[in-house]
Order: sequence, then C-alpha cells, then structure tokens
Amino acid sequence: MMGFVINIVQMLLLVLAAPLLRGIISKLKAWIQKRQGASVWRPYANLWKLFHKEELVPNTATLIFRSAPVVAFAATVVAAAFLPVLHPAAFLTLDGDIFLFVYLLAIGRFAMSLGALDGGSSFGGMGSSREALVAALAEAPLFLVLTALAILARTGSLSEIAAWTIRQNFFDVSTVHLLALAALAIVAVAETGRIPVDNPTTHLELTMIHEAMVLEYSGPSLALIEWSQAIKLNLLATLMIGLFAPWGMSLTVTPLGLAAALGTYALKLACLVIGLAVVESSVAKLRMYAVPDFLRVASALAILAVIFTAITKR
Amino acid sequence: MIGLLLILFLSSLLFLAVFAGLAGQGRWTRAFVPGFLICSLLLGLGIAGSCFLNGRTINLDYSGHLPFALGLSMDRLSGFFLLLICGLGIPVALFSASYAEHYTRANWKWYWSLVALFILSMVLVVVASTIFAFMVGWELMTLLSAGLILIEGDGEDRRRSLFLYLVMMHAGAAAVFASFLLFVPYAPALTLAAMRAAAGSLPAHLRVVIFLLSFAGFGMKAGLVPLHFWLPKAHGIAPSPVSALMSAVMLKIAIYGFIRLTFDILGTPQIWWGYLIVVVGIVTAVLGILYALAEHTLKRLLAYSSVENIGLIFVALGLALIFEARGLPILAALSLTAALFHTLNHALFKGLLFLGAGAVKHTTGTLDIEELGGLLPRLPGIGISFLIGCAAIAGLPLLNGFVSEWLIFKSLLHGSVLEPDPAVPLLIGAVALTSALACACFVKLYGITFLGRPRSDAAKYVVAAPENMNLALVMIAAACILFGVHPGVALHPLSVLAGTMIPNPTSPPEIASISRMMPLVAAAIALLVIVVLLLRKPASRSVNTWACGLPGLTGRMQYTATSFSKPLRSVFAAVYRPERKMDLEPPDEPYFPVNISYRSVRTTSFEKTLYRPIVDGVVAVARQLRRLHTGNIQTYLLYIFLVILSLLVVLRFA
Amino acid sequence: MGLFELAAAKMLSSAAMLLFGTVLLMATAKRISTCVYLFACQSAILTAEVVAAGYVQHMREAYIIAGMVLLVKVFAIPFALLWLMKKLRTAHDVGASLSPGYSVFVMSGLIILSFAAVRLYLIELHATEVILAAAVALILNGAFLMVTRSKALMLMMGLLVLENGIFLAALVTTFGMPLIIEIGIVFDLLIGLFLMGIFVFRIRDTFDHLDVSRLRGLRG
Amino acid sequence: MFKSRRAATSFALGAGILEVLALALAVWRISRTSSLELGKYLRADSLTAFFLVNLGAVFFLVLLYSTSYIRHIPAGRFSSPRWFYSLLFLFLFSIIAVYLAGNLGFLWIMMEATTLASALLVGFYNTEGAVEAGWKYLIVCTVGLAFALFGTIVFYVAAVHAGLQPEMALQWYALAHAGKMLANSPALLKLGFIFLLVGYGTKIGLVPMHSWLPDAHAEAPSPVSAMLSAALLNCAVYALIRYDAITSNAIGATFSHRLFIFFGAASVFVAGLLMIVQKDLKRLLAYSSVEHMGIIATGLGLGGFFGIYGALLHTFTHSMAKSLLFFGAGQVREMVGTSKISMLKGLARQLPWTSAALVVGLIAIVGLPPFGLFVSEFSILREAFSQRHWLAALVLLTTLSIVFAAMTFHFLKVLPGSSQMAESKTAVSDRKGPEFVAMGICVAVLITLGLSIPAPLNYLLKAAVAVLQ
Repeated sequence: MMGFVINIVQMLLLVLAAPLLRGIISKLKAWIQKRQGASVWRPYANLWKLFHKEELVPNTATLIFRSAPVVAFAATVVAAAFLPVLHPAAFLTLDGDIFLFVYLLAIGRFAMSLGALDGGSSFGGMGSSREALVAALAEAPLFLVLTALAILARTGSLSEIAAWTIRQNFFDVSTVHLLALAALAIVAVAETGRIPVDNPTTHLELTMIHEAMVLEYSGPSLALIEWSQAIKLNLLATLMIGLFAPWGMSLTVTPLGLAAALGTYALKLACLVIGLAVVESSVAKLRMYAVPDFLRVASALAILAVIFTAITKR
Repeated sequence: MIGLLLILFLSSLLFLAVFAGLAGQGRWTRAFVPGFLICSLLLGLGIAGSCFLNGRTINLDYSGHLPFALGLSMDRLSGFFLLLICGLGIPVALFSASYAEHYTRANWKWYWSLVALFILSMVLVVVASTIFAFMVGWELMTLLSAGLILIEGDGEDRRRSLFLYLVMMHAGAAAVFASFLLFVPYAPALTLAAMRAAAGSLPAHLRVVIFLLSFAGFGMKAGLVPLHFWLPKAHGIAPSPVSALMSAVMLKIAIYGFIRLTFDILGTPQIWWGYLIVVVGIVTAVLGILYALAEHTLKRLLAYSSVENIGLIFVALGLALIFEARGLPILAALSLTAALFHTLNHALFKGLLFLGAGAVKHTTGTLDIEELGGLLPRLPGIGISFLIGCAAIAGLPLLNGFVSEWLIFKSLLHGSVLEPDPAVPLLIGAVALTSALACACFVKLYGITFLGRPRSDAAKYVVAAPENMNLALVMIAAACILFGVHPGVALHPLSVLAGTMIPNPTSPPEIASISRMMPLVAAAIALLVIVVLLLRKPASRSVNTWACGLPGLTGRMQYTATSFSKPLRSVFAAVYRPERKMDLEPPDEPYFPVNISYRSVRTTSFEKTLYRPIVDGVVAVARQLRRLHTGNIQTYLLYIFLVILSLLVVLRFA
Repeated sequence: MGLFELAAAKMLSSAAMLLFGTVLLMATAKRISTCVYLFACQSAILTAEVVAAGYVQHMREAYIIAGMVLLVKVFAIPFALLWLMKKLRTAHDVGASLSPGYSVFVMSGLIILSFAAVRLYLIELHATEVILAAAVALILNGAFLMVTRSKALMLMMGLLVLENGIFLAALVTTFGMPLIIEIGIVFDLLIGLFLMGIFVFRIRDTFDHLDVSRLRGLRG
Repeated sequence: MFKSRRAATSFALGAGILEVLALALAVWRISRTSSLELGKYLRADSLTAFFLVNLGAVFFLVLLYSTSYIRHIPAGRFSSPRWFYSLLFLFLFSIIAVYLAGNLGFLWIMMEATTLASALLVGFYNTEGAVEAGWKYLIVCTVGLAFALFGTIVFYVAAVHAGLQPEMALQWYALAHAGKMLANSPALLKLGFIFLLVGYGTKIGLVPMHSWLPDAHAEAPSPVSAMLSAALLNCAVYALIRYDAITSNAIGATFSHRLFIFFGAASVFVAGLLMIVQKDLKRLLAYSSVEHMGIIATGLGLGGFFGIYGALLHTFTHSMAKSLLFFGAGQVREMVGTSKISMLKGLARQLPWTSAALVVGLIAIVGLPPFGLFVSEFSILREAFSQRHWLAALVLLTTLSIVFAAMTFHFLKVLPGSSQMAESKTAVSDRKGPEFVAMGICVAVLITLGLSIPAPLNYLLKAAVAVLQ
C-alpha cells in the first residue's frame, strides 16, 4: 500500500513539477545571458492564464484539432507512470515497457501532427512534416539505447533496469553506458525540441518545428500542449537519470530513504538542467537539413553501444 | 457434423457464384446476393471459430475419380486463417453491396460471382488437406483476383500491371508446387498428413531445397523484397473491396502456406533459415515503408505498406525459426504468436484502410491524395474509422497494431539477450525505424486526405457515404480497438495455436502480461481524457485560419503530400534514386525562360535490375530460336536429316 | 546352289554399287529430266535385284512385286514426271544450292557413314549382305538431295530415291512382309506423288515459279 | 455427289453421328473383352478404345462446328462443302484405321493416308499461305513417314531374325509379347526405333521435326486445325506408344524413355520460348500444340503409373482445350477477317462470347485449375518428382511458367482494351449457332475432367495404362 502511494506520488511529481523545470531552465538561461529572467513559477501562471482564456478554433478544423492536445496530454501522463523516480518501481511496470513507454510518447506526437495538419494552413503542415522527420530518425537510436541497456540488465522493464544498475558499482561504468548516454542525450534534445534541433522560444518560420505545429492553438488547448511538452522534457530527463544514474534511489520504502532519494533526484535533475541551459546558450540552432546528420550521430553511437554489449558482456 | 457444415459452407459460396452470374438484377437480387454471402460467411466464421478456439478438427476425403484426392481438413491453424477470411469477408461483402451499385449490369454479375469464387478459392487453400486441393485453390486465387481486377477497366497500364501480376504469381506457384512435390518420393499419399509423417525421413539437402523453394514461392505471393514490385501495381488497380481482400487476406494465405509447410510439416529448422527470413523480412519492411512514404496514390501507398507489414511478419516468423532451431520453444512460440497476431492485425487494419480508400474513391472519385483534404467533416463515419486504422497501422498503443509490434520487439529483445552476436539488437533499431516511418507515413496519409481544407472540387463536393460502407468500416475499427485494448481475447487462443506448431510446455509469459497491461493503460488514458474534458472550458470561437494577416487562404496553399514527405525523401534519397529532369525553354536563357518544365521520377531499381534482364534474356533467346524457322522447307528437311544423322552417330558410338 | 543362284546372289550385293552410281550421277545432274532418267535406271536395277532375290529365296511373290516395281517405278512414275514437266513449262534446272562437286563428296561421306553405322547390326543379322547399309545410304542420299535441290520436282525426286532405299531395305526381309502391305505402300506412294503433282500445279499457279526455297511466306 | 450445301451438311452430320455411335459401340465391345481381334489386320485393346473415345469426341465437335463454318468456304477446285466433307471423312477413317490397325505395316499405310487426306484440307483455301503450308506439310510429313517406314521394316527384320513367324512379325500384339525373343537383337531394335521416333515424331510435331506444324495449323480452316491438333497428333502419339511398348518389353525402357524425355523436354522448351514471339493467334496455338505434345512425350518417357496416366489423360484434355481454342480462333478469323494478334485488340467488346470461350481455353491450356489439363500435368509432374527426374521436372515447371507468360501476354493484348475494329465501324458480333454448342461442350468436358473424371473414362484410362505397364 505504501509502495502504491509512493508510486502515485512520484508520477504526480513528474507531472506537476514539469512546468517548474521549464521555469528553472528559463531562469538559468537568463542568468547565463546576464538577464534578470522571469520567475521560475512563471510557467504555472502561464498555464493558469491559458486555461482560462477563450479558445480560438480555425473554421476548417474538425474534432481532431481539439482532441489532439487532450490525447497527447493523457498519453504523456500515462507514460510518466512507467518511470521510476524515487525507488526502482513505477506505478505501472511490464517486462518490455521500454517499448511501451516510447510508443506512448509517440501517441502524443501522432495526435499533435494530425492536429497541426487540421489547421489548414501551411505552417501546420510544415511543422508536422519536420516533426515527422525528427521523430523518424530519433526513434531508432532511442530504441537501440534502451535495447543496449536492456541487454545488459537482461530485462525489458525500466524499473528493473534501474534496479539492476543500482546494484552495479558506480565506478565500474561501462563503455556501453557512456555511448548510450551520449546517444540518448542527442535523442532527448531532438524529441523535446531543444536547441540545437529546435528552438522553443522562436516563432521564426524558417527554424521552427514544434512551434509551427502549435501555431493555431490557443487557450486551454495550448495550455495542455505546453504542459505535456514540459512533462515530456521532465520524462526524458528522468529517464536518463533512471537508466544511467539511479544511485540514490531508495531500495526500501522508508521515509528517510525516500527523502534522500528525492534529494539526490533533484540534484541530478539540476545537473542535467544546468547542462542543458549551458548548451542552449552556447550553441546555435542547426540548419533544418543538418538535423538528420546530428541524429545520425546518435544512431551511430547507439549502434556502437549495442555492439559493445556483445563485446563487453562475454 | 461440422464437416457437413464445412461442405455446406463451400457449396453455398459456389451456389452464390452461379446464382449471381445467372440471376436477373432486380432489387431483390441486389439485396439477396450480398445478404446471402454474409450469411454463408457467418457460417464459415462459426466453423472457423469452433476449430480455432475449441480445437476441433475436420477430415473429409473426396477422391471422386481423380487420380488425386481432393481432401479437406481443418485444425487450429486452418481455423484461424478461415476466421480471417470470413471475418474480413463480411465487412467486404457489406461494403461491396454499396460499392458495386454503380457497376453495369454485366459487371455487377461478374463482380459478385468472382468475389464469391475468390473467397471460395482462398478457403480451399486453407482447408486443403492434399497438395492437389491446395494447388487448385492457390492457382484459382490468383486467377480470380486477376478477373476481378479487369472489372474496373482494361487500359494499357492496367494490362501491363495485370500481366506482371499473373506471371509473377505463376512463377511463385511453380516454386510452391515444386516444394510440395519434392515430398513425393517419400510421401506417396500426397496429403499434408503424409508429408508431415515423411518429413523426418527427408535427406537434409532436400529439406533445404524444399525450404528455399517454399520461401521463394510463398514469399513471392506475400510480396517480399525483391519479389514485391507486382504488389502495389496489382493491389493498386483492383476494385477497392477486392484490394482489401487481396491485401488483408490473400497475402495472409501465403503466410498460412509458409507456416504450414515450414513449421507444421517440415519442422526442426536450421538456424540459418531463420536468419535468412529475418534479413529478407527486415529489408522488406524498411524498403516497403520507404516506398509507401513516397507514394501519393491512396491504394498504392497502402499496398506498399502491406509490403512493410509482411516484412514484419516474416521477421517474427524467422525469429521463431531461430528459436526453434536453438531449442527454445517458449520463445519460438512467442515469436510465432507475434507473427500470427500481426497477421490478424494487419488483416484488420489493412482491410479497413482499403475499404476506406474505396469509400473515398466512391464519394470523391479520386484516389490521388494531392486532390483531397478536409474529408473528415464530410464523411465523419469513414473518417473516424480510417483514423483508427491509420493509428493502428502506425502501431500506436490502445490499438491492435501496437500489441503485435510490441510482441515482435519483445521477441527481438529476447533474441538480443540470448544471441552472442549483435545483429539481432540492430534489428530492433531497424524495426523501430520502420515503425517510426510508418507513423510519419500515416500521419501524411490521414492528415492530407481527411484534414485541413479540400484541395479540389472533388474533395469539396462529396457524395455522402452509404450506410453500408460506414457500417463495414466501423465494424473493423471496433475490432481494432477491441484487440488493442483487450488483446488477451486473441492472444490466448493464438498462443495455444502456436503451441500446436511448436511443441512447448507453457505459454510465453508475455502473452499474459501484455493482456493485463493494455486494459490498464487504456483505462488510465480514458480516465485522463475524461477528466481533462470535464475540466476544460468548453467555450471556443471559430475564426479564420491565420494567414499572416493576408486574406484569401485557399486549400491549394496547404502543405501537400509531396512536400510533407520531402524531408524524409531527401534523407533517404539513396533508396529512391530520384531522377530529376528540368527543361528550360529556350534552353540557353537560364534567367528569362518562357517555359520551365520539371519532372521527378522515382526509378524502381528492382524492376530494372532484376526483372528486366530476365525478361529481356528470355525474349532474346526466343528471337534467336525464331530465326531458325527460316520458312525454307529445305532447312526444315535439313533439321530432320541432322537429327537422324546425329542419332545414328550417337547410337553407333555411344 | 546352282550357277544362276550364285550369280543372282553375287548380283544382289554388287548391284548396290550400281545404285550408288546412279545416285551420285543424280547429284551431278543439272537438268531435272536427267534425274528422272537416272531414277528410272535406279528403279530398273532395283527390279533386277528383286528378281534376283526372289530367285535366290525361291519366292513366288517376289516376281509379282518385281512386276509392280517395274510398272510403277520404271515406267509410270518417270513418264508421269516427264509429262508434268512438259505441262508445267518452267525452267528445267535442278536449282542446286550446293554445287555438284561438293554434293558428290558429301554423298560419298554419307555412304561411308551408313556403312560405319550399320556394321553393328550385321552381326545381329548373321549376314554379310551389305544391303541394309546400302539402303541406309540410299535413304540418306535421297534426303540429302531433297535438302540441296530447291526445285519442287527435285524434292519429289529425292523422296523417290529415299523410297527406293526403303524398298531396298525391304529386300533384306526376304519378302516376309505380307504382299498386301507392300502393295499398300506402293499405292500410298502413288497417291502421294499424285497429290504432290496437284500441289506443284498450285504452286505454279499461285507463285509463278517452282523454286520451293523461295516459298518463305510462313516463318517464325 | 451433293449439289447443295445443306444436303452435304445433313448427310455429313448423319454420317458423323453414325460414326460416333459406331465408335461408341466399338469402345463398349473392347472395354468388355479388353482386347479384340478382327481378322488379320485389325486389333483393338483398351488403349485403342481410349484413343477412339478421344477421337470420337473431337470429331463430333469438329463436325458440329463445321456445319456452320463451312458456309464461308469459297467455291473452287477441290474446295466446296462436299470436298470438305469427303476429305474430312477420309481423314477420319484413316485415323480410325491407324487406331484399329493390328499390323504395323498397315498402321504405317494408314498413317500416310492421314497425311494425304489432310494435305488437301490444309491447302483448302488455296491462298498463297495455304498452298505453301500444304506443300510443306505434305513433303515434310512424307519424308518423316518414309523414315518411319524404314524403321518399321527394321523392326520386321529384327523380328524375323529373332525367329518370329514372318506373318506375325508385324503384328504389334505378337511383337509386344515377344520380348524375350526380340531381346536378341537390341541394336536393330534401337536402329528401328530412332527412325520411327524421327518419323512419327515428325507427325507428332516434336522439336526439331515440328516445322510443318505451325504452318499447317495456322493456314488450315479452323475445324481442320482443330482436327489436326486434337486428333492427328494424338494418332501419331498412339503409334509411337505401340513401338515404345515393344522396345521396352524387349530391351528395357531406358532407351526409348530417355529419347522420349529428351525430345519431349526439347519440344516443351523450344515451343514455349517461340510462343513469346508469335504474331498470329493460330500460330500461337499451333506452337502450344507442340509444347503439349512435348509434355505428353515427357510423361510417356517418365513412365510409371502417373506418368502414363497423365500422358494419356493429357492427350484427351489437350484435345478438348485445343479444339475449343481453335474454334474460338476460327470464329475470330471468320468475323474479323484476320488472326494477326496486332489487329485483334479489344476483342472482348466485339465478340464477348467468343472471347469468353477463348479465355476459358486459355486458362485450360496453360494448365490451371479447375480444368482437366491441370490434372494431367499434375500427374506427369508428380511422376517426374517421384522418380527424382529433376531435369524433366525443372524443364517442365520453368517452361510452363514461360508458356503461361507468353499466352497471357498475347491474350491480354487481344482480348481487353478498346477495339480497333470499333473505329473502322465494321459491325462485328457473335453469331450463336452450332459452333457455340461445340465450344460449350468443350468447356463442360474440360471442367468435368478437372473436377472429377467420369468413372467409365477412368476405368478405360486405367485399363489403357495397364496395357502399357
């Protein structure tokens, strides 16, 4: 029973803390750029505002347009249920949930791409098309990374992988892990639409991918989209933590252990976030047609990781 | 008793074929024929269900005075595939009732008569217990589908496609035939049962030959790369309900044949068989979806996507062979279950999509997705069902496609953990790429066809879809959802079936775990959606789409299918080998041309490198032979003379 | 064995040489009529052989057959052919596509080949007669004439030589073949020639020539 | 004898029906007693009976078809309905006589008679092509048969030397049962057999002696083409089967069977390839006959129950399918005026019923179910595989695919599409008369044979196979 509550708590943590993560990143970037920056709570205020605004719907749009954000949001939240955060057990686990997790994220992408096309303008189509490109090229390395870790841990469950990793020595870091981490980092950047693949803050049509897709959205729908986007970022960060640095998760469900776990989790998240902020502030966005090359690097790394599982394992 | 029912079922189809061919065409007939077909298919469904679920077997022998018995038998495997045929047949019949209405009197008769016979021939293949019956059904299947293709016109292009189809199928049938007949010296009775009994005594090299021939033959029918290029042509030009039958069911009959021969009859495979199949399968899957991505005709796109799915099924089948050869029956059963379930799923969503394409053609008159757009509000029933089909084929959770893909991934993961070499995990990447591309492909298909604004008058002024069509599509869509949300319904009997093919002690644990998980996930998502919908403020205002402040946004300004797939096409340019041709007029004025024409062609390199040389070679030999027939009688006499002389010499000195 | 019988037996084997002589001469002939006369000669030799064989074997039937051959092959057919040529009024050359010189060489080669090929069977026949080999040689030479002479009438001539070869072979059988069969065969030959005559007229009427190597409308 | 066409026709029909009845009676007699000897020169057994049934069926159909076809024959020397019928009946009687011959010499005479009777029929139209074809047919077949005669004589010599009574030495029955005696002169038998194979093989149309066949089939009037293809070729096959039985009994089956398979496979292969480059519908069909004769020869060469059964059944099924196709082609030529493939586009719109018949014929002739040829080809292939004769199996399977491709290629050119004839505005339409009855019967027989062989026929077939085993 206790475990069940914890599981719900950690899932809610992922969902509810997501806007905060975004606020922190904005704040960090502002600092690096020597700006004051908005409050870290600003994303919440934003969501609140959007939820209370009237929604404008293009006159050609169908129910797909309005339901897409809802579906995307729901799928992303359910995906959160599979991630271990504080202890190596998630709300939902399944031997093979690494695949289910990725596919749940794909639901959101699928829905949003259709919603974008439903707007009836060329911006939506453009965003949707580019999103398809990025997703198509990012999916294979993502799967390969997960497979590589699954092979090492001999299990296909995220929680089990985390549990296995905890049992390993922190200093006994394998080549596979390094390669996989690098690949996953690239994929995560691409999947969440951050620099250098996409710029979440621009509305310049030549560069935008995700923002082009959501151009027609407003009000509560936009709020849901923003929120799910934030959750997705949070999910991928947590995934990286859970897969590569789960040490600190409490193996037993005790209040102290959980508190320590929360602390270490926050710390690791902070590291990731700082890294992201630094990268986003120092690197320029790639040209659209250079993105495939970027993702090919991820694929190459992931393939290497998989090959190294065979070499290092036996 | 159930045997009698089977005969009743077969004869009712035969009766219908004759009746439809001869009857007049009053209103009564028009209602009776589809109705009767549906009823008899329901009967077939009952028989199939009883065999598939309860494991009943049928054994009938009718030898007549043929030198070869025309025996029928059914077990779980036949039952499953019969279920597929009848299950898909019903919505197709329902759909056709409206679809065939615009046919001329003669075509209407031909259509129903041939459809009934086509279904009959497929049934014959899966219930055949002798090689003779199997081959009769197998050949008729091709022939009747070719007849159906001719119903909708016979222009030059269609004839060329049809020719290709017929010839490739015949060559494939020859391979299948040969693989069966290789059993003859060992199995005198020529029944599947005798073959199964004889399989153990076959010499090893013969087993290999049989396997390779059956792989080539059934692979040809299934559309494996590089023998696939007939498929989009044939499936693209058939009447849509027939395309649905061809893609959703007929390809599966090839899977049936392959499973029957390789798993059931031949047994004890070698590991490299599995590797061969897996490699061919994955190449098929990736290339199939890449070609689909570049297609802009609804049905051709769907046909290429069938190629992809067949590739995935073969990947799973190959894995099953590998596991079986390695002595891992549980994993083999898992892979085989995955293959069978994907077979079922592909039948469902591909049937749904082809019927949807038929409805689009019926209501708008075109299949070119560049001309469409905005169909969803005009054809709500079809649009929603089609969306479910697209999501299912893209492998999204909560729909059936996901579950089978998950099972395939899971088998691959097991393989990766067990296999010493890293090739298997790389397959996971390839399958993932395929599925991501499928996602992109069907976003394109659905988004461009059904969403946004109409791109032409054809899409704007749409005839309402008949109720039958809606109903047929909704039926299949419901099945897709059912198997997606509660896959246990199908998975448990399928794993039992897989257990009969591969002797194994227990059902794979994945079957139970995914069957438990999917309803949970579905419930969670449904709950969340409901909560969000309840909380969300319903107020909304309809406005013009934002056009950078300029007036006059038209449907033509939207992204097209070509532009949608452009980024991916340029990434995979090596596969497409596009040939671009730009003509300037006048040619020496690059800056002020009067006329520019631009053409971009994808070359299908398989056709060029594989099919052409063979055909050209044969024709060249034939031309040379033709030159020997000089027309001069003395030359002819000389030939006879030379034959006598050489025989004399041979006789003297041999 | 009496003197006559001995002479007859000798003649049987040596007459084969005469047959080759006629056939080789045919190869050198330039005019169809020469060939017809040579054919008549050949048939006459054949008749003599039949008589000789009948005498040696003491077969009455042989004389009937000899009479038939004399009537049909020595007189009727050559006359008919000559009549046909007169009636047709076309060029009388044989239309050789291989020059007479080469033809003779090739035909000699064929004769040697026949003897080489047939030697095998002589053992089984317990016989030293060369008749079977000669028959085969005649058959092959007839066929060779047909292949290398392009006039319709020469095709018929070649066929006739071929038939003579077969007839010669029948001699080996010592006339056990029922008479009626022999008669039937000859009758068939006659009808065949009659039909060929009809066709020769038709060819002449339709094409205005009798060179069959130019009849090449149907090919491929 | 008859002035009017109608009188000639009705007489012919009457005679034909009598003929068929007589044949039926003969078959019934033979099948009861299993072997029948009528005097010195006639003899019949189950094999004869089977071929007679085949012939009777074909001839009846041809006659039925001719009754309306004959209307279009231009009057001329040797070309009038009564000449047509007289020659046709002569042709028929010579074929019957071949089957009933108990004496091999008599068999040869009658075989030559078939050539003589049909040569004028081939040249019946008296056009350039017909004269040329008739001439070639006459010469090539006569030469071929001359070789066969030589072979016959060699057999006789062998038999006499082996010690058979001279009057028995040409009776096939006696020869077939004198295996031990004949075995003393194997070389002679072999010599005779190759001459016979080349001789009767010319008549069958085995490659490379087949040259007369496409010409004759293409230029003859269509009923005659059907008769040639469906009756005459079988008749020559019959003759070879007799000799094969004799040689096999005497010196073992290997020699003759190897030759059969070699020439059979060559025929199938060459004809199959040549079908690709044909430009005339009837020529295409003629080459298809060569191909099927090759299949039959291969089946016979393979031997064994299924090989012989398949080969015999194939003679029957091929007769039916080829008659059907030639009837259809005849209709086309009569209605459209040509049988050039390039001129026949869009036939299905112009002559729907004829086209339907052609399509059925096409499906049947390429050996697809549910027609009889599938069964017979299946049987032959089964034998090839069961004897592990991989070469024969490979050649048959690949060539059947090539043949299929060639036939579909040409028929897809001819049948569908919009018509060229529609543009030339010559209204052409099906004429439904006796010819359609004939075609309908063909289709019915083909389907019946494909689904279940009627018991009496099966009985006869099995008896015929037993004769040869």
